[in-house]
Amino acid sequence: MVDQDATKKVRPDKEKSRLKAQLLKRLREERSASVEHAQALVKEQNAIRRQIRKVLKSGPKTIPQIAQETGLPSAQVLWYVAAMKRYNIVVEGEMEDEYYTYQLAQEAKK
Amino acid sequence: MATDKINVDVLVVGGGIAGMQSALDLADQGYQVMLVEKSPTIGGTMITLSKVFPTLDCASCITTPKMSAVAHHDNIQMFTYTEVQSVERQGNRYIAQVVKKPRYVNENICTGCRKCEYACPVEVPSVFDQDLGAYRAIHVPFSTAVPQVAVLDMDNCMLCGKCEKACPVEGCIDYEQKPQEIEVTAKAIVLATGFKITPVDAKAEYGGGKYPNVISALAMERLLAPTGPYGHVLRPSDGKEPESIAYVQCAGSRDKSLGVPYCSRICCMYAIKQAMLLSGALPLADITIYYMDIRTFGKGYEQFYQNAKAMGIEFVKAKVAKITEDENQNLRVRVEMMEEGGQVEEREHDLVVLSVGVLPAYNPEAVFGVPVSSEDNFIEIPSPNFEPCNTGFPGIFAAGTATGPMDIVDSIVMAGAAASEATAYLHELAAAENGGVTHD
Amino acid sequence: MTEKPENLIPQEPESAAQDEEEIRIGVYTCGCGGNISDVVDIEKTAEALSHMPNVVVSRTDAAMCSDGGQSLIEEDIKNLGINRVVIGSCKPALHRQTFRGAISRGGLNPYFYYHVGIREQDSWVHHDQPDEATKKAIRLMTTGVVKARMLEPLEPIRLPAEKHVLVIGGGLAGLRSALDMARHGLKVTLIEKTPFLGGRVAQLETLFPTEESARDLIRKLVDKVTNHPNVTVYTYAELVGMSGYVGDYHVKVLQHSRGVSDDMADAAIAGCTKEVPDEFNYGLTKRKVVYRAYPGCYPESPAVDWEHYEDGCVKVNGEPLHLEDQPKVWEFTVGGIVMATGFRPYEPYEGEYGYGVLPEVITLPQLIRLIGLTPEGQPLKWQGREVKNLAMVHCVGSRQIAGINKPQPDGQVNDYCSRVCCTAILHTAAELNKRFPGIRVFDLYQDIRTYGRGHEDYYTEASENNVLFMRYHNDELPEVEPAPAGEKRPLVVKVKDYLTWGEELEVPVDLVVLAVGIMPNPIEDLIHMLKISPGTDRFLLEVHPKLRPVETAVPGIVLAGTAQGPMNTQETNAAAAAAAVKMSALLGAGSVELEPFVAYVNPDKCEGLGECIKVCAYEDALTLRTVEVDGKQVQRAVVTPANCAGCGACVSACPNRAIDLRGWTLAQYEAMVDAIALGDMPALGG
Amino acid sequence: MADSTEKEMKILILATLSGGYEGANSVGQSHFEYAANTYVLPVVSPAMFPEDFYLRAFERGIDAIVVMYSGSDCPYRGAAERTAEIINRVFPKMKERGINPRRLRLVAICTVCAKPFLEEVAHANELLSEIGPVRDEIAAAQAQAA
Repeated sequence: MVDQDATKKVRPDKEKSRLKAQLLKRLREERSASVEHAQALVKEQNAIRRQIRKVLKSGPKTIPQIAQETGLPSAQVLWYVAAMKRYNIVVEGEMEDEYYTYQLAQEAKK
Repeated sequence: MATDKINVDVLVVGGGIAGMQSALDLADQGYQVMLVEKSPTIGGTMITLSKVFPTLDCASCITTPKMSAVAHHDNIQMFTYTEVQSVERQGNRYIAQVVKKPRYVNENICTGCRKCEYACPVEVPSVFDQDLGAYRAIHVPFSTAVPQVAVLDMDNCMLCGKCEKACPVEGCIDYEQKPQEIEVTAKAIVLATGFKITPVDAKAEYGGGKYPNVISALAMERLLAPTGPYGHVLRPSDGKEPESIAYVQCAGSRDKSLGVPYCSRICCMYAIKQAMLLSGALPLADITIYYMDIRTFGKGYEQFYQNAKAMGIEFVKAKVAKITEDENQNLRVRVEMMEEGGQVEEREHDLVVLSVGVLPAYNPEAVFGVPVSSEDNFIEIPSPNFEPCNTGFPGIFAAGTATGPMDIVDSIVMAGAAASEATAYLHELAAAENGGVTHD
Repeated sequence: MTEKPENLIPQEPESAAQDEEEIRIGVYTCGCGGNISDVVDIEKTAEALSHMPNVVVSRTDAAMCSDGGQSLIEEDIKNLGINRVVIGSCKPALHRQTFRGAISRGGLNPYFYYHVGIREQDSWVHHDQPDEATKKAIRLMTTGVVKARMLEPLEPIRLPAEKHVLVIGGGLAGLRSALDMARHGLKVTLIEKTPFLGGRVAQLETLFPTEESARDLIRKLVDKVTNHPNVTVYTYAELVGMSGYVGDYHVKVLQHSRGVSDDMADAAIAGCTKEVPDEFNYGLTKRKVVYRAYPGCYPESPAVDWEHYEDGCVKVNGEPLHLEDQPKVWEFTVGGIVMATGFRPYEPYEGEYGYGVLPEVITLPQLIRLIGLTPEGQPLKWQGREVKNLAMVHCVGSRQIAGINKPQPDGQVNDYCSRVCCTAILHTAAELNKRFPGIRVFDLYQDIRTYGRGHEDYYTEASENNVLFMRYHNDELPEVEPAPAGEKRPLVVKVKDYLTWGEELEVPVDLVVLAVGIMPNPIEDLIHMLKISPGTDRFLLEVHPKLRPVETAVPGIVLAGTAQGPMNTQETNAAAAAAAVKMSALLGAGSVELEPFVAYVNPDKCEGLGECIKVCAYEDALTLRTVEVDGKQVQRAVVTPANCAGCGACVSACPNRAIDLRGWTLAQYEAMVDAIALGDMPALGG
Repeated sequence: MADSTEKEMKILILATLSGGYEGANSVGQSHFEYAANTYVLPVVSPAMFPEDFYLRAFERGIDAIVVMYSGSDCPYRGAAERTAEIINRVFPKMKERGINPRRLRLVAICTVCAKPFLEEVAHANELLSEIGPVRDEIAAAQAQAA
């Protein structure tokens, strides 16, 4: 899809990113239902991840400890922490009784 | 968009272990094969397993080389994320309309670097990890996926554009990608459409899917796999390393109330295998298997069972009547002890694994015209003792769990048999068409 | 005899060019999804190896054999100029082809690759000593690196292959694989040791789960096989000699004569006076020494049972016929061999549940014959008495436990499950219920294993119909005793039944039927001749149950059916067809590739002493030829690769070390021994 | 590292691909545990090794060698007999050099001979704990000669 009216002299990469932004905007309109669903999902997920990060700032914690401090169900905490581990945001630490502890990767590096 | 046309000898439907083996056995003889798989990667259920009985080889040690061989074979065209829409017979040929679903990623130039995945802000349950773990809306399905290419889950995409910005390959992410239609002309078809497990929530008395610590055996496979969601065997409710694990056999099989009156054939062996792997991973854990009959009938399987008993795994002949959850999400299991006067005991376990049964993954009747049995819904084989893979439709053969529950060894052997029957068919077809000049 | 193409590979190693090239080794240590990495510290191993001279890169991967792992190797060859590859993973035989493929795709000769087994021979056997296992992995892999430095590029030997297969065994598996291969366009010769085709399936009546006639099925298959233009069948024939290798096996088949001509056949049968137990009916009846196995058998011509024939036992018109076995010998060449040698039922020892002592104790195969011999509408009788109830005992000769079950004469017990007996018993119980209403069956079992499609129905129906189940434990076996005098039924079965919570029950019965297990046919002579291996369960052993489930370790020899393990009819068909397709893939192109690991001579060192020729056991593999060196006519040893078996006997014989084995040179071994012997790594340098 | 490895006595196992090597693999498949001072090298047939190969290995510090061939099941004509002949000629040469001939053993190990394999490993280690490292024998012999 080429914009026929693009008469202004612009840098080609700038032009390209303008076109891309335009395309995304159009597609977002076309697929508004799934986009809105995903936006709501991300909002919720970000909020939960923020809470977990906040708790972990103070040091390594087990899943029940995180659940208690955040008030989130422990099964949900585990799901998020597993994902954060997968993407190297948290790392696993020592075991405390029958539970592994987790800490933020950046804290662990210190 | 113009429809692509492909002409092959055999169309293999399904890229699990049976489909791959049939495709390889045909391609090794020089036949041109098109293999279609509905998922974004080949490998089927087998690639999701941890280790496999009775040799305890890691599943990927057996599967990934076959996946690689399929991907690299000169005589195989592999189409993932592709489904067959319709099939029509014209003379001695089948004309199939297949659709390659949009991945929103250009498969030819994606390097599988996963930069897009790291950039994506949306997390979705990982189908590969039985929903126990998460991956991002754009992801490479798993580390040994073939092809090693990302796929974008458009249903969970907010079109933020971050993946495209992160992608190092110009033009690789394609938000506008459309389904691609392909017309395939084939002389023969092998149906290897595989199985799915009976639902974990089928039985209300086992919690009806409400208890996080009552999981399916396939979920346990992921927990046991080194690439699994937690990296350890932990119970899903709170990440505790379980000290007591129970298996409930026939939880979905040999049960008329669930519409599964048949034996699912693999559950005894996978439960024993998992129990052995668990006792390796968690040496202090108690592992109990509640069963009615132990069916370890394959080559080396009985010896495997005896080894498990010797390792201290507890086998209890019992009916599991009910599972309930306490406030700590520990499970109370009510069992009728069959060898002790049918007395009822209540036992507590941290984690309960349901040895779920096997259901057909696909009904080929609408598209291929091949009927399924009214008894068990698997593909009907008119003469199993004579031609175990022949559907009765000229040139259409079936292999693996599409024809009933079976383990990997039997699936692989049967896939070879399907290839053999297809080869004989192709040879005789060529002779009929060319007046005796056969395929070379 | 096929013409042997000579000098298929160069006689001298192409080492000159290689000397110029810098040796750049890539070392790859596999974690094997935890199988290795749970015990061996693979990162430490890789790190240690990375310091060896010539090692350019040393990597690990969770699964080296995966596409991703293979790509690592391919990319390293392309990007880092890796020209030798060392892999430490599972046993080499499993993934040799996988890695050779990856190396070839990277553009390197696939023989620039050495594979060290650190799973079966390290992590799996040293799980309690992880530090030692890691040290051993490092040491084993250094042997790979030192060998890799000395590798040469090789090309496989391509030889023409006969598109002709020998099938040993004329039962279901042999017939099915023969038919499939014939339909694939291969020529097939099928040999059957007994005078008639059909095997064990012909001795059955109906087949589960379809209830079709077993002999109709066999007849249909026999008709298709014997009418196929690609198939030759020799009955009463056995393999007596074999030499050669894949693609070119020379076989010698001995065929007994049938003894009587067709026109004399009926008169000879009528005039035969000697009878022996009929093996078709498992000894329930007798047959003559001139006989047909069963009505409708193939071939129709009767045969003389030479083992039991005595001169004078056949009279025609009052005159004795003098019959003589004049065996024929057939010699021909085949590309491959299918082992379809089948099974035999376990023979209980005398006194096992009363077998051989109490006349009312028989085996399940015998019961099936008894049913077959009973005319429609008549009651089931044993020794003149009507059978009203009977006990069936599962797992006789199966699932045996050393220390509880009496070992067989060879000292072994059958610790495996025979797979088919449970369904066979319940299928037979259903047949009894149908044909002899009112008959009761007491079923003594450990676990009911009706696993197959449609099998569970027999179990469900049995308990609804005529079968009462009793469950025994394998350390408390049931006992069979004669009933006290005056009892109505001749036998009493005593069983501690765990379905009634361990109650000791005594069941009076008319007949006890032992569901005997499946054992491979005794084929020690073939095993020895063909150099194939049985497993610990005595069945023939496949290379790997999932990777190469129908192949033996001997190239070109594949397994079909119950020679490999217990299987039912459907499974036997599938296994035989899978064997057929393997053979067609192997021979269909008319040529096979052999490993290039044969002897070669270094002409600079060879003095033409001929010591190597003295020890070589292979015809035309090594010869002395006159060649011109520096204007002089001298003798030099020359290898014909196609005839060389690659055993290396010549290597140790040469005082000048002028002859060696490609891919397995003496110098490589010496370097590997040094790598093991020397403690510290730096000493291993170039 | 050098110290710890020098103390460890090493057993070299030359195992035929058609016999002992697969036997060792079958031990692995059964997950039986055995001593880790064992190094199995796959060989087509030990008939390829001349006498001096063994002597050289002992001199380099290999404390025991177990040759696991296929015996009467050897797939190569005459190779089993030839192997036995060579090994028989090695024994007196070991003695000449002061090396205990019990350090070299020729045994038939089949592809499923898991137990015999384990017995051989155990046997070799018992022997080594009895007679000690080969170095000491060679040093003693050299000292005597000097």
